[in-house]
Amino acid sequence: MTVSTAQLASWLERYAAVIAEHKQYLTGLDAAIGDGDHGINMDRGFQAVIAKMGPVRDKDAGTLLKTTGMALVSTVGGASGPLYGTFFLRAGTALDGKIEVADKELVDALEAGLKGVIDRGKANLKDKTMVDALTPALERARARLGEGASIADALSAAAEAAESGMKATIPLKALKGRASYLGERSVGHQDPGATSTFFMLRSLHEAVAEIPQGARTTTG
Amino acid sequence: MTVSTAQLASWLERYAAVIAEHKQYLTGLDAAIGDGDHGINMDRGFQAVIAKMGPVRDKDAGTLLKTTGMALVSTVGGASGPLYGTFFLRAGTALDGKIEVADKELVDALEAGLKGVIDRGKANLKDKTMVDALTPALERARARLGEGASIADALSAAAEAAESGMKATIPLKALKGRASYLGERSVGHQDPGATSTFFMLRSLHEAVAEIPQGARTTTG
Amino acid sequence: MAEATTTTRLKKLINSPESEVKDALAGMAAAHADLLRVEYDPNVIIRKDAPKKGKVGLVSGGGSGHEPMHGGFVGRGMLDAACPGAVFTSPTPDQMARATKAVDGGAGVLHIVKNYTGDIMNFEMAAELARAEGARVNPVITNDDVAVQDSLYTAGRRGVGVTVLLEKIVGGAAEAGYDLDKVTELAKKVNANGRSMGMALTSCTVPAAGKPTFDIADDEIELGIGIHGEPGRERTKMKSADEIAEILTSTVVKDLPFKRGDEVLAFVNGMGGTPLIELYVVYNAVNRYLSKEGIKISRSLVGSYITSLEMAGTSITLLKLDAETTKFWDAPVHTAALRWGV
Amino acid sequence: MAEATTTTRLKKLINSPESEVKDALAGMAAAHADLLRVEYDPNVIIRKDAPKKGKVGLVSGGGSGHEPMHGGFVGRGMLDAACPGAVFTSPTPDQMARATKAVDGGAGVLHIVKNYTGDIMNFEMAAELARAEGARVNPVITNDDVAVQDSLYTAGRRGVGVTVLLEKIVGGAAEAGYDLDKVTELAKKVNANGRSMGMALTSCTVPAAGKPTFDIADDEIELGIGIHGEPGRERTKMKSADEIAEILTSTVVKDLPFKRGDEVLAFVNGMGGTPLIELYVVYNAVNRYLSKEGIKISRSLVGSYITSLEMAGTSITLLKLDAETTKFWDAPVHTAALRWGV
Ligand SMILES: Nc1ncnc2c1ncn2[C@@H]1O[C@H](COP(=O)(O)OP(=O)(O)O)[C@@H](O)[C@H]1O
Ligand SMILES: Nc1ncnc2c1ncn2[C@@H]1O[C@H](COP(=O)(O)OP(=O)(O)O)[C@@H](O)[C@H]1O
Ligand SMILES: [Mg+2]
Ligand SMILES: [Mg+2]
Ligand SMILES: [Mg+2]
Ligand SMILES: [Mg+2]
Repeated sequence: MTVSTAQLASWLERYAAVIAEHKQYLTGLDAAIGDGDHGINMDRGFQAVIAKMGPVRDKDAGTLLKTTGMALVSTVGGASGPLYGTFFLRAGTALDGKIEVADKELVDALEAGLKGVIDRGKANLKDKTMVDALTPALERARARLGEGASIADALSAAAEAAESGMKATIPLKALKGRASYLGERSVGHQDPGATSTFFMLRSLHEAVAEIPQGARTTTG
Repeated sequence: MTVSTAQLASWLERYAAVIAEHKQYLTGLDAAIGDGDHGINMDRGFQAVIAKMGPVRDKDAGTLLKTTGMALVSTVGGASGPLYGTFFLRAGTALDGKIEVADKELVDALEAGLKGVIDRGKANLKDKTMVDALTPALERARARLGEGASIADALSAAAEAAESGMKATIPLKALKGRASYLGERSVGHQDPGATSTFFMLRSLHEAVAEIPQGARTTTG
Repeated sequence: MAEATTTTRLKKLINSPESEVKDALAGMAAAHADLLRVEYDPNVIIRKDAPKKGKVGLVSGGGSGHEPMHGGFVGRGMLDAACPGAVFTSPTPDQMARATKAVDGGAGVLHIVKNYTGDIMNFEMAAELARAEGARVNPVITNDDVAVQDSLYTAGRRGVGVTVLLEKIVGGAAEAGYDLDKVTELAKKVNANGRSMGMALTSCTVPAAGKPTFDIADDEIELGIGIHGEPGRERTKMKSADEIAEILTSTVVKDLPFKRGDEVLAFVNGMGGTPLIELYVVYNAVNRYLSKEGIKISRSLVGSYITSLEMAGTSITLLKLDAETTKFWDAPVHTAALRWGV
Repeated sequence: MAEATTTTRLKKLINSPESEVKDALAGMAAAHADLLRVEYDPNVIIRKDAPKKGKVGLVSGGGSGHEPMHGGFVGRGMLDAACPGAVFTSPTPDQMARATKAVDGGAGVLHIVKNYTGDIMNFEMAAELARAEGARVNPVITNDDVAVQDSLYTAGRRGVGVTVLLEKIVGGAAEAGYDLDKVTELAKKVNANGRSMGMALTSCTVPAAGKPTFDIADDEIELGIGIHGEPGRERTKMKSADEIAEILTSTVVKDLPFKRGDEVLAFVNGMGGTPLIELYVVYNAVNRYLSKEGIKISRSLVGSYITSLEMAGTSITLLKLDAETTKFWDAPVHTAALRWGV
């Protein structure tokens, strides 16, 4: 099976909507251990993505995701701008010229994105960052595909893994980003970036599985 | 009959205590139509008076009141500093060298003080200032003495007249001082300086009538 | 002291309401020993090299709580001495008398007085004392606040933002050798050509009072506020910066009135609790409004120079400039708060 | 927009959270046309006469809401360009890339970066872009906040007050003809010799967020606060100015450590909502503490130069001086916020 550029465009639209919806929630999480702007930053970025998507939505997946990355890099700022920006730039580069994306190619592209995030941010697992949601998610997706699952099922499992990874950041002491300034005081709070990353993977699954929008009852 | 320097010293002490007790009240009145510092100013001034009174309390009435005036002029500031300061300086000058003050001499001295307030502040009756309490008070005192009343009775009448003069400032529109900036908005508020002036005359009566301190149930 | 203590704990960086002014004066003396010296009891901030022989001395003063006004303006090209009163309370005659004596270089002394009954009377008594000692003293009174309705029968308008500009311009002239009469005349001209209006988003707390000077709802602002938190013209609903700037600027413009073609100094002032980013938002609106009106901003000042403790808000002052006032505005100045050309 | 509107109404002189930064930039451009020009999308404040041929270009940047930092420091003897991000959010690579190009006079460009993950990564990406176009770029990172426990495994200490002093000193050196390597070396020395710690009396409200970044009780203060309202070291009961100054200063002194006989620049900074009178009260306490310790204040700076919107509070920065840093601190500077010698 394959994933179409149209489905990826739907992913970005769904994610933008979820971010807008959870702007205050993400910002609240960031206020607890950061500077209270994560939702604002991500929303500013994905509004820009939506604005810039028009001309490229019918182009190849690579162009779509690179355009997304560029929009994020040039509008988000903060830590999440370069990180999410690099994620989409690298994933897009991996999908250059592709209109239809094979299941494994998609997971490989997301993997390339994750590698970009780590190159840029130098985070290790358990540093209490978005990496803690993204890493297990992609491992699960790859594993399920290996077991012969559909890309939709694989991404559903990825979203679940991202959610547990997100929740698993709560007991962690932050070692990267603004939250690390808090030392012990960062323990007991869920990482905002891991949370937005869980939303990102959930939106991807919903877009690929073509679940009617708004069907899901929102968490958070 | 006469009034002794000791009684005048007791006047100042009683007044200082009343001011301290009503500091917030006077300040509150000033906050409504001024800048919220009248009680603070008067308290700062009379604390200084008490501090400076020691050496002169056994001297003549003129020295006592001039010392009071100087202390007020150099510690109060604002509008009330020069006004109350001038009041006591002029009253003191009128009592130069006197240990025992004849009833009429006392009223004349207070009259001289009022004249000083008017020279300095150029206020007319009904401008909504301390003059509106002081003027009727001294008229009543002089009248009662004329009718043969004792100085204690005359000053009791003066205090009553001051209180009505003070209350009569409520409906007035301020034409002098900070309150005048409010124009119509100053109507309906009692003038703080007229209030502190009522307290001053009430304390004078209590000191001369030698009413045990704290006997009175406080108003305001 | 009980409520005083509460006050201190009421979120101010002070030790006690009683010590605030002296502690701040000691801080100024330590931070600016190159510019000024401080005397206590009576409290006076004096230009380090005062008296300047043959130069007209400039003495200003007013309640504390308006920093940097006036102590921050003591130095070359501006004030020779500043007399800080208690917070929001005009200083006492002995302070101005001492300042006058300390800065009198033989050419006479100008008293710069903001039009408040208390300031007027205390400066008057000081002038009487100084003259009794043979000094030549001229007073000049600033009364630029258009929020207050003027009238022969009232205390008249308050002195606000123009005071800062006047101290700079007249300070330049005194430094340049103007004699007392010319300095006085120039000071009157500056006051006559300037107008101001302010507004508050929040109240402020006089430490000794221990609670906010006035109450104001979260969605209300006070237009025409005085620098001591005296209530202003009207209490209205919160508005955008553009709307607020237009109300203040248009009221100021109409009052003088400032006319198409006039060259002005535009001064956007912060009340103490308003950050600079907001003042630039306001300046942007003022600039847009004035260019629409054909009034040219040839000089500007943006910052918190005449404040009301921690009050949030802004005031706008416009001064109509001519060659003389422009020249002395541009003249070198070296004070804690204003410095250029040196 | 709904809550945005509420925010605007939430007592700020702005038109909307979305327009605040651009409105303020337009205000700066109008008020300081003699010093700088402003470009939009990407937003950059550029020294009027940049690029200066043969001079090392100085580019700084960071989130908005810290005014006058950095735009107020653009001008002769300090920065060549400043890149303002959204409020409290580091700017984007395209801004720094544009700034770098605009100020590159052929001698290379120094990027002055405060140590925040976001700032570091965005400046890194900008440097990659600029180098791809053939520019020579050196970064210097400030990390002077002693409130944060440093460690190899964390993001390390935040860059705060020293950034202001570094921009002035290094700006003087660049103006004097230092080459890129010497400028970089001097910048590292300044950072290595400076330490800071701040505290907050109140929170601040990021307009786009619409509510205070943190809650704090009327009788509580946050010690070790970050300039974005990041929680600090500890939450304690309100204290007197002397106590607060001693806690901050002693922590700073012990950290470097500053020693008896050291000459320092003492910088008492306001967080935005704290009036100058309180900063002088704090300076007085700092001065008393340091003289007790035998540390000599040979230069000082008192005012609100690196702020956190309308937050009330203060930060104390000490910089150990030597002949070189003193010389360039004293060198002429002409910017909107700092000016002397010209
Ligand atoms: N070095 C890093 N590597 C990966 N993710 C990081 C790193 N630093 C921060 N993050 C992520 O960024 C999130 C914060 O993003 P945001 O609040 O938008 O930026 P900022 O911290 O600059 O305000 C954190 O919750 C964390 O998940
Ligand atoms: N010109 C004047 N003549 C007489 N009394 C005046 C005059 N101006 C003000 N006052 C009195 O002074 C009082 C205010 O005193 P205070 O608040 O201590 O000074 P300030 O107004 O300078 O803050 C007013 O309530 C009024 O009674
Ligand atoms: Mg954040
Ligand atoms: Mg008053
Ligand atoms: Mg007063
Ligand atoms: Mg941020």
